Amino acid sequence: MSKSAVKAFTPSGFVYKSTDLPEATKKDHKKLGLTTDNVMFLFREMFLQRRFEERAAQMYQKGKFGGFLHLYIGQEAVSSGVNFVLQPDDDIITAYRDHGWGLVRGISAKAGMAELFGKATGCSKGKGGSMHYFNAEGHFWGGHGIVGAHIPVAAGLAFANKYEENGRIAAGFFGDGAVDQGALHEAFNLAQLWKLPVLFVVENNGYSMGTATNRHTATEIYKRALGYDMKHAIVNGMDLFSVIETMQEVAKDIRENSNPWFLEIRTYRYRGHSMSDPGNYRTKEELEEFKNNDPIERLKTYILDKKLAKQAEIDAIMDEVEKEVLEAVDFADESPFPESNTLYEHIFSGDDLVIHDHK
Amino acid sequence: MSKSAVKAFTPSGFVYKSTDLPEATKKDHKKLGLTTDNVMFLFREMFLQRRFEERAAQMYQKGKFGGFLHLYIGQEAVSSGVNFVLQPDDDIITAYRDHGWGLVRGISAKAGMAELFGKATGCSKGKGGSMHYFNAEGHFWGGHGIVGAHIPVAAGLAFANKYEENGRIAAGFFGDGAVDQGALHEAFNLAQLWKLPVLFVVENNGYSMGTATNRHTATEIYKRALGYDMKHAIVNGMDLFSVIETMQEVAKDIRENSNPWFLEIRTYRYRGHSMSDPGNYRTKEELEEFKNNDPIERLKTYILDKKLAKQAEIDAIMDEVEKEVLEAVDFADESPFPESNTLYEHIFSGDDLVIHDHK
Amino acid sequence: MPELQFREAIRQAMQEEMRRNEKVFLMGEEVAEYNGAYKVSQGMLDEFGPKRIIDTPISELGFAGIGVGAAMNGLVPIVEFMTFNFSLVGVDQILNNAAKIRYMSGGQVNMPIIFRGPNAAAGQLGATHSVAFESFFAYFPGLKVIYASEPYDAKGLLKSAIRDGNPIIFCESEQMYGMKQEVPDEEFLIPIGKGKIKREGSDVTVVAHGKMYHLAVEAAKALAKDGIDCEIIDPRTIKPFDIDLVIKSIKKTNRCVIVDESHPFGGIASEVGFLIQRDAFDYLDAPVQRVTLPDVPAPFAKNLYDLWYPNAKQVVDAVKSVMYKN
Amino acid sequence: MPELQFREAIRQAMQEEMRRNEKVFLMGEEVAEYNGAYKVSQGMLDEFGPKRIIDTPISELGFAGIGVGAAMNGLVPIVEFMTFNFSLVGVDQILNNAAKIRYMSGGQVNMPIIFRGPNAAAGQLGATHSVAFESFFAYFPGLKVIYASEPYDAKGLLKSAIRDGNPIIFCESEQMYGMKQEVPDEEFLIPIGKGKIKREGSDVTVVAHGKMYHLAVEAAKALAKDGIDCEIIDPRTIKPFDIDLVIKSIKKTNRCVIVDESHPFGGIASEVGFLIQRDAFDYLDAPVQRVTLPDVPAPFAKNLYDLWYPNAKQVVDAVKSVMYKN
Ligand SMILES: Cc1ncc(C[n+]2csc(CCOP(=O)(O)OP(=O)(O)O)c2C)c(N)n1
Ligand SMILES: Cc1ncc(C[n+]2csc(CCOP(=O)(O)OP(=O)(O)O)c2C)c(N)n1
Ligand SMILES: [Mg+2]
Ligand SMILES: [Mg+2]
Repeated sequence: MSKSAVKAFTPSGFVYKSTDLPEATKKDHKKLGLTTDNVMFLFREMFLQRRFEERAAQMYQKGKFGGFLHLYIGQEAVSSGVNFVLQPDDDIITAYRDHGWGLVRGISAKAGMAELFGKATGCSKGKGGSMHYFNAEGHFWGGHGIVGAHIPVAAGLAFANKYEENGRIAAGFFGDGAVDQGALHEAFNLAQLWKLPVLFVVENNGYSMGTATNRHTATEIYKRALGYDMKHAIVNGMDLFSVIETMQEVAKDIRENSNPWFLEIRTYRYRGHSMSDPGNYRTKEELEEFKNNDPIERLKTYILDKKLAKQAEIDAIMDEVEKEVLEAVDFADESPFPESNTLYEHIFSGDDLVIHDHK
Repeated sequence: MSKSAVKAFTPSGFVYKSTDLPEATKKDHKKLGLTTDNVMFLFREMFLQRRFEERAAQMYQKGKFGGFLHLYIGQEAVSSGVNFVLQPDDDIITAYRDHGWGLVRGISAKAGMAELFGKATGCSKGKGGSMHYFNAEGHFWGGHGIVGAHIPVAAGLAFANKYEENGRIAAGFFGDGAVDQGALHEAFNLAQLWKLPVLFVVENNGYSMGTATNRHTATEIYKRALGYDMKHAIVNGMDLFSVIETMQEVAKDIRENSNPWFLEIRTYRYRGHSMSDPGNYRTKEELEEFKNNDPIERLKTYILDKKLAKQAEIDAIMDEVEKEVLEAVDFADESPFPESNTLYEHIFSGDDLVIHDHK
Repeated sequence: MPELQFREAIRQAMQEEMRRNEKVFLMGEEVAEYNGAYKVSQGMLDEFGPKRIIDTPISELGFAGIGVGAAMNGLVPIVEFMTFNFSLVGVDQILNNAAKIRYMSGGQVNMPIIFRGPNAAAGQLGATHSVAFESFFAYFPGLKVIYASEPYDAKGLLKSAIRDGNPIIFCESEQMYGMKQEVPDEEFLIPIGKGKIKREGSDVTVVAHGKMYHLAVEAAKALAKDGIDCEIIDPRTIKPFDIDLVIKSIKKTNRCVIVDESHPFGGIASEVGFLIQRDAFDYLDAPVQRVTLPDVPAPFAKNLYDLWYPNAKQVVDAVKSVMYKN
Repeated sequence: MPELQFREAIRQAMQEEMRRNEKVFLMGEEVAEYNGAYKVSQGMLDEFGPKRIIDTPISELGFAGIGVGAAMNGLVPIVEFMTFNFSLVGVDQILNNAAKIRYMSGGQVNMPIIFRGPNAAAGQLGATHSVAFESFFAYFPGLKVIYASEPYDAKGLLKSAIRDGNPIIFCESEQMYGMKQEVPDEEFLIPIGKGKIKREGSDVTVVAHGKMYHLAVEAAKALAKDGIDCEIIDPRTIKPFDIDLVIKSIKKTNRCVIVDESHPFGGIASEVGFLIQRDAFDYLDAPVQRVTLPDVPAPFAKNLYDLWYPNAKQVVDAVKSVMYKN
């Protein structure tokens, strides 16, 4: 082996700039076709996700519930921006960092919080927990804990839509870590070969657990699309309008032409991977840099600058959200645990209790 | 869904041009650094693979052995060309279409034929059969039956070489069908991230069983490399010198720089996928077109044109090969079956017979 | 009654259900234009077209996952594996997604999906192509597992499976595809989870499914000559397993042999054997015996393969041993 | 003697073997710079450097396969799965490659590779993160399976495993990582395949491995108060399973309960129970009973989880039932 061959494998060392943001769009909300109401709605929705999770983290630390808790904080412009453009009956599926997605897809703060608490009133009846929010009626298909395994499922949702010729599209969201799974490759090939109306989105938040993106994946992620001649784009995920702008073009193209797209939306998670992660693998400066680009703060500033609302109106919205979240906490706390017999329910559809060796 | 969305999934219909050959190299053997002896050796080696398999097919039809039999006939320039350039201690691994690879890697016609017959004298002691030729001493690591599953193993062979800093490289060969497996994606990413000295080669022979390449895989196969910024090339696999030319550059680069390469070598299998396949999915014309490009015939013509040998010398080589193969058939036929007790051997290394519930 | 090959019975089940329900479709490697690697789906592309009979790449993980997503979104996929050995590269989709999503969603999401294909050894195909997977899948809550031994059962069970609305593993056998049996023209269903006494007998209960059922029949014939009268139970469904039928039989015969083409560790035989000793302890006149593969990968060589694969002689010996006749 | 946490015992085993043999290396998700998701490999990057302690992408199939290739080519990989649940996406490399290549090559190729990581349920982590895989792997010929219950055993067995030269599944438990035990400073090995009587008793044999061993201890204490004297056998190795030790014990106690955190169908309990009834039939005064998880995926809610997970009370009840004391 020549000297140029390095002696180690995974690139190592401490500080990485985990991901670079592309420029945000210059278009204002009107150019994007948004009304003032739309903007205010989106502000409220993003803030709800934020406060919901901040409170959830508190409750977790208080010992109100167990299991894993992965916070989406910092990434809210992705869920809100994408969901705003999609139709309510388009299908969405995501990984375990799913609270934000659940909330934009019709899961109430109450049902969401109750699920975290493992209560019967939770959005998955307490069976799924933080990682497995579901709202099938709202075309929200979870909440999945095996990294990458839901990517082909996203293609399958799209497959059904194409088969039914119902005009709906499906969108699957996953982390940068999931890009390295074989599931992505098989889903991409099948989606491109079968011309499935599916949107694949990597929410590249710079880290797969403690591993910076360039320590776990070769070259730039969006380039994976080149291997299949798949349409693709890079998006600034800290900027709501940038997400909306790209999504408008992409959703239209998928719906009209039934072909897959791959978006790399670059974003950042402010918190640790899960509650137990102190985040020692990154610098304070990096975190600060992204927080200075906070999607909610940006939108607030935009609203005030453009005089879409006064500070007092914003404060009122924030108070309302705060109240909604606190009510959700109370609701979750007071809700009953699932009945014991439900342990044996929901395995199979149908009347019979089909459980092996069950007395 | 708009009208442009087709109603079916996999592209269907009967006739496909399964794969296009790139131009063959214009260089002659001297420019490539080959001696006349080299050329004659390679002719003999390719012809041995051909005759070995033609006889094997006869024996199979006679009922001399069972199991699957996948013939490499038509693809011999790939094994001979690649192996000629690699060092004898470089590591090679391939799929189940492995007879040609075994023969160029030190498995004698006798040991190869005996393995087909399931005899104790076979290259895998009769344990592996047609799909599982092994010659570990010759750095030939099989013969693998699960499509795509040996691609990461190829990367692992290279990993060990890099770890040991022994200057060896590893090469993994697989069919176009294997390209669609997640294993390829994971191996490619890891190889590129870890800068493994590994050569990945797809022997694109136009079909994955009965499915033409463009019916099972999106866009051109070599483009998969783009997704990882991996070095890559397309090669005319019906032309020995073209394989050698590219391999010389590639092997040198891998050895010097410890980085992976992906080659798409385009070739063709003349026979069915396995002995039970009548090959109705392709046209006679396509088959004829490729046979007109036969690598052995091409080399024979070249030898005569360039006067590297006379027809008589060629005939002598062919007779010798014929004899070698017939001897191999006799050898296989007369060899004993493995002893009964070997059923329980070779599972684990070590002295103890560690078999559950074995009396 | 017309005689049908096993493969035809499976095909008819799929055809009838596809005619009945537009949402049912078939996908897998070589199922369409090639008419099936083992000709199970012969003619189905012609009848149903490329939208419903779909050739896939060799992407078991990908197309199993697409099946899961399609099932969640209202379709009824039949996913064919060329053999279940190849399902291993995609098995996470079955074990973590198909089997668990309904439960994790609190019952919101349905998962009507069939995974089917040849299972277990089929001659000299080597170690990677010869594994019996029925106990492997049965271990996981959330799956139903079927492995029929005859065309009639196969047809009725596959039709039930397609209507069941749940994830189902449907095992077939390459070596049985050509096997014939009379199968009525009229529509019929066979309930999932019900075994069948296929030979009544008084001396010993032999439990045998799939290909092993035929070994049991052969052994029973031989044993009858020695005056030993076997009762043969074909469970037909592996999970839910019809243990009640077996226990009832053992209360009559007081002896049991299980024939199972799995490897021994944790195979069907051990599970069923365990349940029998627990639930019919006082009725057993001899320990439950099993005939299985050895704990050895499939060898290629013909002689070793024959040594490796269960045979009727072993069943005869096991029966004699529970009768204390050897 | 120093007290070691379970995670420290495992770490020491790896460190000692890595110092001893340059060919041993560790790879897995977050094993290096993060010092291990559960801090098992803490400090190892510092000691051995990035060439031998290797962070991987989330590519279980890819890095398991790289491990296989590296083992074939002379190295001794320790492949860590963050939990064995995640091995499912790469399990084909274990079941078809690691377990079978040596056999298929007629013994030419060696396969010295360890797959290790947390196994089975670890609290409210939901259905996809809670499966016990020891019987799943034990089903396949060609693998050895170890699941220790205590730091001492874990250290000695892992060292043996690294030297064994064969593919080994080494199961740990997230919930036991903090558990402490005295472990000698001097080097020691524990042979693979040997169980241990960890409590001698005369009334009933309780077989329990991994986390379940601790349930058995708890139950035995409670039962002692009722005058019931349990003999507890920790098999330590699941495969090869030390059935002789169990049978010998049963010849003394004539009763057996198996505690197994697997799902019931084809779990360890059913295999071991089957063997016991077959090989110690005449010694059994009661049917073998088992305590396992139900055949239900792991629920999230705390109350349901507690209902789902085996507990000492169930062991006590099972023991009483084989004593005919309830
Ligand atoms: C197949 C698999 N391997 C490992 C894990 C453990 N794990 C859970 S999340 C995670 C990191 C994923 O990072 P990324 O995909 O970037 O998503 P993010 O957490 O950043 O949203 C890992 C390693 C898992 N759940 N599934
Ligand atoms: C994972 C897996 N799926 C399916 C098969 C069955 N199978 C064996 S070979 C083959 C076709 C492979 O075609 P290709 O990779 O192009 O190789 P070629 O036969 O042309 O050499 C298929 C589908 C298998 N062996 N493994
Ligand atoms: Mg991430
Ligand atoms: Mg091919």
